[in-house]
Amino acid sequence: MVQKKRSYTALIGITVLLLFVILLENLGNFIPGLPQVLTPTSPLFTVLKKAAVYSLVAVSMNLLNGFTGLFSLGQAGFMLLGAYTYAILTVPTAQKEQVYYLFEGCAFDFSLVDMFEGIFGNHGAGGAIAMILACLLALILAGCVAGFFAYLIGFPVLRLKSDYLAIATLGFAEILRAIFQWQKLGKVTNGANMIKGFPTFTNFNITDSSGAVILRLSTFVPFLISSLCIVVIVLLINSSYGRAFKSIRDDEVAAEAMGISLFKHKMLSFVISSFFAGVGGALFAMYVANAQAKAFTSVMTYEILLIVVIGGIGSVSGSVLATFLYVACSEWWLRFLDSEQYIGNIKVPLLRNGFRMVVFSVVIMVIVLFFSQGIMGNREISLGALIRKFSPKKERKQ
Amino acid sequence: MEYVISVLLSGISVGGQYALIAIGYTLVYGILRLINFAHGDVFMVAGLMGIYFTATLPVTASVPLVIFLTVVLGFTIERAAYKPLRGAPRMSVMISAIGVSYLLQNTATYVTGGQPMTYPVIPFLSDTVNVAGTQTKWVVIITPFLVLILVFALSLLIGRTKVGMAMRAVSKDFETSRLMGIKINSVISVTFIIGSALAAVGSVLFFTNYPAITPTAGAMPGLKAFVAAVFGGIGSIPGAVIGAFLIGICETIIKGLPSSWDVSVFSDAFTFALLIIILIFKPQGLFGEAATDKV
Amino acid sequence: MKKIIALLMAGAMTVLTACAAAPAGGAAASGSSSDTIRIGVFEPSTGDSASGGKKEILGMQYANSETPTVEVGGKTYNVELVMADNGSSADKAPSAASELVGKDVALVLGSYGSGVSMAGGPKFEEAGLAAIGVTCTNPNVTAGNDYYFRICFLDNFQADVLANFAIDKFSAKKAYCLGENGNEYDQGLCVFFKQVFEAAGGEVITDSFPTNNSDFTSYLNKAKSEGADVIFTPVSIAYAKQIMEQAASLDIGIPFLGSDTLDDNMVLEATQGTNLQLFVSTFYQEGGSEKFDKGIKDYINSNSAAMTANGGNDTIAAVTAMGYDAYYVALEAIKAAGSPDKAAIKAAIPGVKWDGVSGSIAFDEIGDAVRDTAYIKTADTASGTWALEKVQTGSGK
Amino acid sequence: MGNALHLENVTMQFGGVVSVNDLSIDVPEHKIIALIGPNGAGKTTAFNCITGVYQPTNGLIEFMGRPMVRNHPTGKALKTYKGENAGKFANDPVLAPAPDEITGLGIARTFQNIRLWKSMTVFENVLVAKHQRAKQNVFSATFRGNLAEEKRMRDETMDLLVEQGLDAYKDELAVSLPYGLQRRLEIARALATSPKLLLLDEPAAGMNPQETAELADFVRQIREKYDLTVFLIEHHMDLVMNVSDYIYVIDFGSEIARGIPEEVQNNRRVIEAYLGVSD
Repeated sequence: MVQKKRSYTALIGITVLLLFVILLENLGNFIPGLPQVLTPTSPLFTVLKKAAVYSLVAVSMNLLNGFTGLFSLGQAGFMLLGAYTYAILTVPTAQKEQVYYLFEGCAFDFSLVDMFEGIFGNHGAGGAIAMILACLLALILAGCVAGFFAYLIGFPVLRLKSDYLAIATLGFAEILRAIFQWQKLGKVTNGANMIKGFPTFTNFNITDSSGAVILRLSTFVPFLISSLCIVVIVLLINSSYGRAFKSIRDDEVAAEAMGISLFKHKMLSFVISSFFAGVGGALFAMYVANAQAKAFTSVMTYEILLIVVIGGIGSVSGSVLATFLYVACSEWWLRFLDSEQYIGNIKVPLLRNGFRMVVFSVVIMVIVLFFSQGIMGNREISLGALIRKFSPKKERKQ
Repeated sequence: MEYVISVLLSGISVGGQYALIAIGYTLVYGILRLINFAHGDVFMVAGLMGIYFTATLPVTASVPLVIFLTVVLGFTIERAAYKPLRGAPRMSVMISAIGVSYLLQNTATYVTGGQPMTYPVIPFLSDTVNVAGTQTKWVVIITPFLVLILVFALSLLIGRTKVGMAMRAVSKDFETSRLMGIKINSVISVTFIIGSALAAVGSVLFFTNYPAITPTAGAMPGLKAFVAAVFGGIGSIPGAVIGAFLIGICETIIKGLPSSWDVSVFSDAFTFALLIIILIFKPQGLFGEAATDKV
Repeated sequence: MKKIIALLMAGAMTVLTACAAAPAGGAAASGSSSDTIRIGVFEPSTGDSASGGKKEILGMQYANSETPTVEVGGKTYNVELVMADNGSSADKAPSAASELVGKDVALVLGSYGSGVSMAGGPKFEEAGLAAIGVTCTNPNVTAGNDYYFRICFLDNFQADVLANFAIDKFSAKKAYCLGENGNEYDQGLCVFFKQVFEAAGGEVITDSFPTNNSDFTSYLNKAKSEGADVIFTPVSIAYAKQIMEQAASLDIGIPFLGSDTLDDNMVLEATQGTNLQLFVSTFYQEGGSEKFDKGIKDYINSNSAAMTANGGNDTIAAVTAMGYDAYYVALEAIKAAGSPDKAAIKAAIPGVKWDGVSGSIAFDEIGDAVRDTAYIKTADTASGTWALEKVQTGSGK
Repeated sequence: MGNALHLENVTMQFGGVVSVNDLSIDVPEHKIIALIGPNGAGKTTAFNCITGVYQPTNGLIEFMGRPMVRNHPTGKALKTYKGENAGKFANDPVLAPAPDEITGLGIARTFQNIRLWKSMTVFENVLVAKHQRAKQNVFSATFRGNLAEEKRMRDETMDLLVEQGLDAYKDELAVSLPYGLQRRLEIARALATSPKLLLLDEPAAGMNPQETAELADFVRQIREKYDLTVFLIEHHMDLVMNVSDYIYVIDFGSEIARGIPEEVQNNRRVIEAYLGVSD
């Protein structure tokens, strides 16, 4: 009963959040003379988009590292698979020649966008439906490709223990990157060049016939997809399978003795986590408007791992919260540390290029060393609890 | 023929440099069961210190100073970032190591301003020499011998001294050693000191040969050295050295394969593939001991 | 105890942040005053391309110090450069771009490196903000983006120039191309070079090395054993430096051809005192404009930060000259627009013509610069300076 | 009635060390059988062979009359093998099911050093043990297509907790329970897997005489209630003598005696083995 009530509040919370995002994005349409931060071109929205994308990847990593106790560092590799799958499938055929200009076109002379436009037309509502369906299908396929590769790799590497697993998955991601950058596969992967020209978040803005934006949805879309995926992950974690994952994390030997197949469940967790990492990778490609293997380095994996640690290993809401803080700090709030600043006439010492990242890594070390539980430990934010906290009267009644 | 010799020469020298880093990994892993991700970056910092010191000091003074300060750095990292997490799960310590690596790289970017730095010319080591028709630097010739001497000294230290005995004991059984009155913390410190000193020596050799240092210069050699350590059987010093030479040579051979095959880009990927294969088929490495978990 | 220390540290950090944030806020407030025009500088100051990015910024800063105001519609505006570090990486570029958009700049200059330009481009397009690429040479930067322009030549032109040079100067029959795996700049140039060189009847061997590679001796030996007449290495500065050093110790004896990235004093330093032959194609050669040469040298020598950014000496990099020219093109565009409004400026750019220190600049319909000359210079290994080899025009396009 | 469990010439060797040597044991259905021996005699190793944690070097284990585990030394092990009957199973196929498969057949166990899932509540600890036999797949579970099944699992878990007197603690973390209750919870968890054979690894360790006496009754009760066969390792002579139908005694991996409690109690070798330990 309590369970049900909680899921309802959570559902309402997410809906409210999504509506709020739409409202925030479109404030400029209603209120002129808005403060700079709230105008559609503000860094706020870039940060929100990136954080929405990263939070999905962080939660998917947490499913594996935090809930199943598998220390995998292959996240960037699976994101790469997702990003390329999405990109290759959705670049319109008309653009392929230009995008693959070094390789005289792409081996896949096919595009989901074109396919759906063939069915629904490419104007007005039909075009919109075609694009939405194409993107959705491509996102799901991106996840599937990542999941499928995870399944293949899982056979050998999931037998390895903690840090060996970490280094093997890290190595796997590096191998993947080298393969995708290989010029010989240029007809498919565009070699070193980036794939671009596919639908991005901006394509979801609703425009009138003259091209002026009526309703902005470019921040809403990543929020929607990420929250849907995260809800699915949460449902999984709270299901019988999620409990089995946790039992493996807590004690493998006991889990096995209680009839939980280690290999099957580790594989499940690995494949599902990779599926969502793949979807996250596709979203990332939409965010940066290109897909290039160069971006998916082990540094990216470390970044996501640090987000998970900051949020608290074993807490979904912690991961989400930490992602927003992390992205906002590193890409927005702390940027001033990179340029010279003056207090009155005195130059603040130390501030110059690169200082932001130094401060940032010190903060991370402080968190890792002194607040090893992260922001949330393994607890979750519950909306109900928050409401109760802020309405003391109700609490007394209870 | 000349070509084959030149490929082998660079393979051996690369392998030797990996070996010096790999020993640090294998010692630390043997005792703490920790992949010290920051080790490669300590190596990079040693290189940077080399640049900054030789700018003002003669080489004879700056090299010992670099070794000393690298040791201090290694020691400090252990005390500040790993010791507080001694009882914590292995994953936390590893994350801390990744954090330290991140910090060192970012600090290096800040200090150098992101510019690639040039390693100074070390007399003699940087001079060129002709071997069987191939011209190369002295450092290439010297590296393998120096590695062998250092490994020999190290095995004496571990095999014959009290500290060495303590190290062996701790790597066999952490808890029991503690109960037997071995000062765990000082043994671990000694391990880090040895590892860092070797990394410093390695940095002199490596950067004399490849003189451009960027903040990420330590990452790849670090990872490869770790693979070498796993390959040889983690915890085993001769294993790490042999693994390092094998990986170094294989890597240069792959790079040296005919361009028409276009496989030289996979020289790094090969190292990782090798790692995965060895982990699956012989997880204890070439010379490591198999461990069984107690239930 | 530990927690207390941690809290103290965190506290100190907050105070520092607050202190620094206060004037930042102040600056933003003063920036919105009506007599300032802000020009965004979208360049890498960290990451792989930091070295080049900083030199490019240097040119802009010098130009800004030389001409700090612009007169538009009878009113004099101060010009302020607003920096955003794109970190040389495509995943940091969008937020750096929107940082600039958010600071209300009139137009954007940059970046060094095509990948970041392509990643940041959509943000500028979305915001209706024009960007002038300075040395991003990849064809895809401007193609498909109406808001991106550039004042440099393209990779295919550059490769064309170098391939022809190799044939003319060395009668080369076989060329060895070496680039970084996964770097679109390197690989693009190698492919273009191959096309031209093979069309002229030559043979090309292409090879790639993995990222963060430091041992190049195997590659160099391979080039030698396969009998290459020239080695073409369009790689980024750190690798170029590494390659030069190792080639010198191998006594390789094959001439090197490099692209514009190799026109850097770090690379030059590596060749000093060796018997290497290095030829690079570039945008500018010292001596092209005496006034500019003298001015920028004084600027570098009088400013320690500029000196550090330039790599510790006062050799002028071509990208610095390009940054300098880009600034003036921006001013011209603002003047032509007749207002500091970004839409007007965007509309005005295609019509801008400017005789810069690196040559005359005009734009074609895609937004690329109309340029048909490149400078080829060679490293004078005895004195450690660049010497002009020739001014070459492309064969076809 | 037949044998629930049958061990035939089971040998477990680690390198050159023989932990279990040529052990043959019969555990008849519905009986309580004990395996005793001094510390380090190889009792837990024998359990680990039965539950699939270790693959025995040689020997056959049958469960409910069907071969479950079978192995014979090969390769390097053949040279170092020190047990007898090396060739006995050489012609039969090797059987090596994973521990969870063995649990699926109907064998559940407890651990000598309690192994509860420490981040989970008492309720969840038991609930997880129901996972294996639930009719669901990952999709139906995630998207809540298994509500009836989930409810059944929860209800059964609750019944089990009430029965074990643990219902008051159901929402507490398992590790926060007192020691005796943790032992009980481990048994409850094992029962939740619906076993036919229950293996108890030193269930009375750390208990006082009163608790031990209660435990003996408890073991009998659950045998009746769940129609179980019980095979237990014990140190505590009181419990063993009180509860067992038949006893096997091993020392240094080999059997030294077997019989009903009275016989074993008076066996000279058993007394020697135990006295040998105490000095």
